[in-house]
Amino acid sequence: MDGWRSWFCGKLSSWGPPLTPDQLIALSILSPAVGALAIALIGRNNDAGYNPRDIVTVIATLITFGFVVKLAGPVVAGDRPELSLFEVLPGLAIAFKIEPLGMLFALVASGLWIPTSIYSFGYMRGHHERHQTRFFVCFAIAISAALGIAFARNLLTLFLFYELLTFSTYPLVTHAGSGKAVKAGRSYLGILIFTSVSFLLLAIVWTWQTTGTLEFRPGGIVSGHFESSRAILLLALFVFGTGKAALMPFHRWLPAAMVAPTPVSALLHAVAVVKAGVFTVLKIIVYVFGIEFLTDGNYALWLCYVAGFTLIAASLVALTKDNLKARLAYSTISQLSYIVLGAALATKTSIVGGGMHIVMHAAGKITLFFCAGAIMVASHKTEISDMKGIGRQMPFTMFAFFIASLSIIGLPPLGGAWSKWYLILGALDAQQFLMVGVLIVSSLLNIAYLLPIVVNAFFFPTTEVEIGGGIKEAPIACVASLLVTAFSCLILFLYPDFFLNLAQMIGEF
Amino acid sequence: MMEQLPALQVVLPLFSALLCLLIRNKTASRLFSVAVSWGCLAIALILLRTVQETGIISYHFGGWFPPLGIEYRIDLLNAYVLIIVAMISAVVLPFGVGHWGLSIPEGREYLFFCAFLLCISGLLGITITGDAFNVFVFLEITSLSSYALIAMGRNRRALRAAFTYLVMGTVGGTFILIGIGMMYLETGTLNMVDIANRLPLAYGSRTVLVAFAFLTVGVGIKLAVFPLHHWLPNAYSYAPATVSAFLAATATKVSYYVLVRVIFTLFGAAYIFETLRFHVLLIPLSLLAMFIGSTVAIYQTNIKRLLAYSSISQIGYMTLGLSFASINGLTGGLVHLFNHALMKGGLFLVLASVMHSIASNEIDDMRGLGRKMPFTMAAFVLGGLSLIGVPGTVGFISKWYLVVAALEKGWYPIAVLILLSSFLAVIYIWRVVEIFFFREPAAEKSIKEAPLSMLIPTWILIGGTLFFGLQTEWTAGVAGSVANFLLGGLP
Amino acid sequence: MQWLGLWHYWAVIILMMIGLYIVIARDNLVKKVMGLSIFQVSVIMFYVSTGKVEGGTAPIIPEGGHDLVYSNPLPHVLMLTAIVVGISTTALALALIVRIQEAYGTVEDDELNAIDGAAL
Amino acid sequence: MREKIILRVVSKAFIPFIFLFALYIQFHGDFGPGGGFQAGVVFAAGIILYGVIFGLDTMRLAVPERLMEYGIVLGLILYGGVGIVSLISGANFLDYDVLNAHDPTHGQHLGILLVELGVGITVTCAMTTIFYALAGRGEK
Repeated sequence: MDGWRSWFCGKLSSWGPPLTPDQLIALSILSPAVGALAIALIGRNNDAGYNPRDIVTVIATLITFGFVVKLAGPVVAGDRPELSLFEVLPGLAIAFKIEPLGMLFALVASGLWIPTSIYSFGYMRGHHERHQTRFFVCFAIAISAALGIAFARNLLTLFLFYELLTFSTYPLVTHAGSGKAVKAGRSYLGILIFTSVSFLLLAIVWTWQTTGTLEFRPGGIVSGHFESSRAILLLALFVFGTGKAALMPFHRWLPAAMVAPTPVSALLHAVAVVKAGVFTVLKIIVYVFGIEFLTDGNYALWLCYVAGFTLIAASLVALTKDNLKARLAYSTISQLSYIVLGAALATKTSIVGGGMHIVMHAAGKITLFFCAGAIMVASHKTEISDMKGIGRQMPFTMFAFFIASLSIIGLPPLGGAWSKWYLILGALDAQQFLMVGVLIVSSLLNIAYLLPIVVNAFFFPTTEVEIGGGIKEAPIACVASLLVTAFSCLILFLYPDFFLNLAQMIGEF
Repeated sequence: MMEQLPALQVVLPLFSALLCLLIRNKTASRLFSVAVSWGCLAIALILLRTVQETGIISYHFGGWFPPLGIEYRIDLLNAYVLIIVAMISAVVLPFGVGHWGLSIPEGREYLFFCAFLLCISGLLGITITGDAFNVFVFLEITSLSSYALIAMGRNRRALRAAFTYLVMGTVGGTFILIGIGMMYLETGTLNMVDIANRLPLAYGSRTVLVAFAFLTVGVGIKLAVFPLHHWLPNAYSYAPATVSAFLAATATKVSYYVLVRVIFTLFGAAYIFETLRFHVLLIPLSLLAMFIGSTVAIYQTNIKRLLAYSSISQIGYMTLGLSFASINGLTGGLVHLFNHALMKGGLFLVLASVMHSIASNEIDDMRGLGRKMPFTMAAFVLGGLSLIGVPGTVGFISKWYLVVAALEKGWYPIAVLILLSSFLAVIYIWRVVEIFFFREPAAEKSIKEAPLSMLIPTWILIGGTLFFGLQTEWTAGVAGSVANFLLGGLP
Repeated sequence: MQWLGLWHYWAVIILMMIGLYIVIARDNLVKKVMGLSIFQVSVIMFYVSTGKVEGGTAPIIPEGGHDLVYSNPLPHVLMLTAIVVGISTTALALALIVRIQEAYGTVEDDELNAIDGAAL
Repeated sequence: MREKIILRVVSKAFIPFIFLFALYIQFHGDFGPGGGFQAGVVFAAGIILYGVIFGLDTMRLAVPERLMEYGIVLGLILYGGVGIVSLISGANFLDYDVLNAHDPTHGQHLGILLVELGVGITVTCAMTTIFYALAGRGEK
């Protein structure tokens, strides 16, 4: 370990109050939950002006992120802190153990919670949303669930928090309470519960029944117990059971969930929820199946094709969408398949690529959604064709949009470049040249569906009659947060080491 | 006094019921019955501990030693069921202390509590006794008092529901009586242990077969096994709210206990499942119950009926667990006994609070109620999640065992069906949750949150569904050792 | 002709079927209760007949008589309880019928169904 | 039926004997067929006959409804009380042997006598109450 890194890790773990790692695990999962409780108790029915719950929210985000960061130190240094709670079934406990992949996800989820909360204040006020207390409470619970997923030591714990995440985000999706929102909420809940209960749970029980354990282990637990078609079936149950990964044909919930307020789309449906899905897929492939097991039997080849198909198909659908959030949603589906593809290729490098893409896509996509929300608040526009020339009224927002688009496309000097780089390397490693092609084609498609928006915004005159009329930049809280996240895309390109380190340690339990 | 506890377990509520008639004052009889139910719970807890520490307790009445006299025989299985009954009654009886409202008929409060205590003592009696005929007697005590309780509902349909239940219940009870008679003919004894010892000698006989048929159908009616469930939806829908909670959480559970006793103790699992291949009948019926019950529940407009149909489907889970005849399956069935008692009890108590506030059970009248009564409705959501079987709730634990049992036998389609049926539960629960939380209230009426005396019992049960969803040593642990014990292994 | 030898079973079964038939087929609630009673009585007969021992007398030991054959008293004793249960059930059923009559003005099942609506 | 003079006279003559017979069944139950159940029903039959002939109001004067309700409880309490006494004396529930300190057989006698008495009272009162409950409905 080189000098600065050990210094950095030391710094990470030594700041703040002295706490043991297992306390930290508990605290980092509990603090959003406690925050939710505090918000519920303190929140007033005042949705327009100052509300003490906002301060509580910010404090909760900061504290949570603090705990997670403090945990990051030992993890990077090679420790694997763990915490065991109840034994739910004989030999099966609610237990946490932090490994690099989980750390990566936890850092992303808790870190991006901070700008999202601040953004939410601006957005929710600007958009005159009601029931804001419920909104912030559910948001905090969702983060708690995401951290639980990140830190889970076994499939049971993971499943528990996975379902908690589904149910806690449901009120956020149906937040508007309109008929449309309720209907969208139905398909959201319907697809996620259907897949998780019918497939994922079945796969989990099957694994338990056959192998007698559900612990994540380096090298996996199923090798020796499953082979040939049964292994493929199990993998299919797991992958399709993880509906949050939005693999086609179980992707419909994601566009449906776009009726939610934009911060929800931003953090949950670009970062926490969907990333929980692909994180689960990655984790299952690495720690339940084991890379060697999959490559030896070539069990994951079909998954490459499914992911590749989803990748291209979702991009094509995105091209046809005029609604900005819908386009971003399909873009998300496509980007998630990068990560699934990384997992399915099952090489060391592709897994690194998948892990990196969790981070890079999160930073990029959250910015894009923030921008979409900002446009909605400032101009009440949702359709891309109406946004011509909007770059002149909202220069900061559209500039951030541009940066983030480039990152999603994967152009240097932005973070997205790294993950694409590793994914393509991984595909080459696995000698899946078709997949290399798919990755390249999809990058082109990314350009095709993202850049026209920017071009429209900056280079076309507006079609509206009242030129320069009502439209101004969004509230300062929104603009500030989206600039921060856009800037982070740049930072991630320049200093990817920390996350790269974590990603390269995936598999070391 | 400790060795007299088995007798007191039944005698205490039985005589307290009579004292209620003497007390007559409504508040006094209520407080008295609450105290009695707590006493029963304490006794049940002590009995469970004693059984766990020292093994089977045998208590005989009136100086006649078994097998001649009536024996109360407590092993792990009945101790476990005793706890369920005593616990639910101890939570339901104090529900709404200080409020008289709609759930208890005015002017006849003391009769209500008398019938309630009688029902409790009947249920405890069925569970505790080791004498086959005694089961019948207590069964009828339970049934008679529950007919009376159901008839106390405010809607006049309650009368018809009670009458239907009475006819079905009497037929069921009489079938059980015939079955017991047949067994007596074949073995010459009424003591269950004795019967169990002697029945194997008569396995070839047709009398045994007929006895088993009568017993199963009789118990099946009481248990509301699909297609014998006709009486249940109306009985639960129109009974006074707390009575629904109590009956839903205990009556069918005790019937399930009787079924388990009949199959595993009296006849022996080997005979029933290997010679008679009973599961060939029971598994399809259970699956049908699960699917039809849930599907019908989706279309209900009255929320109590919705839960009643959901009960039918949940009973399907229990009988399914039993028909696997394996340790995991039986554990699943038995743990679901406890779990379902918790969640259904809790859910019906929620409805009792709602009834108290808006005087209606129609789902349409509950629009937007989630905002007026957040704590009550939150309890409903949690109970609903438990019905669905979301991890972290008790429903998940039961489902887990059932699926493991199905996979263990290699019956993959059944495992898939179990999971699919929980998806149906999502639909019927979420349909009403949407209405509670995402619809605007019909009119701006002044609806207040339920009083604490209602919230606390509700949340005890709902909290239990969460607590026992994570801490399963006392539920699945005990159920597991019961299953072991019943299937002939070491406890 | 062995099956005729168990003639008391035949009696029991015929009674039982009559009772069940009435319960199922009659619309009048009072008649249903009557059927139920017949049904219960058949079972009581069944028990009592099983207790009969050829040439047995009432199981009361007279002074000096030890060699007598007695009928089995246990089924009789059990039926004492069953009779009480039957009476209670009938009484409760009748009470319910009285109240149904008060509430609906009829005790015919089909009319009751019509009043309650087909939604039942 | 106030006008039916024959019924009135005959039943007046019969009722005391019905009661007497009931008492006989009750207390001879120890030694021969009979006991509380049968005695109670016969006794109640006498009371109900009185009610049928002379009308509910007269019957209520003779045997008040409230008294009958209490009677049900008292009978059962007598029954249970025997059990409780045996519990307190250190034996199992309803173990009559301990009721008489000197001779278990006497204890048995006493026990069964009291228990049957309790049953008799309860059955009488229960039957009468059922009669009241059903017959009295129409008046309200």
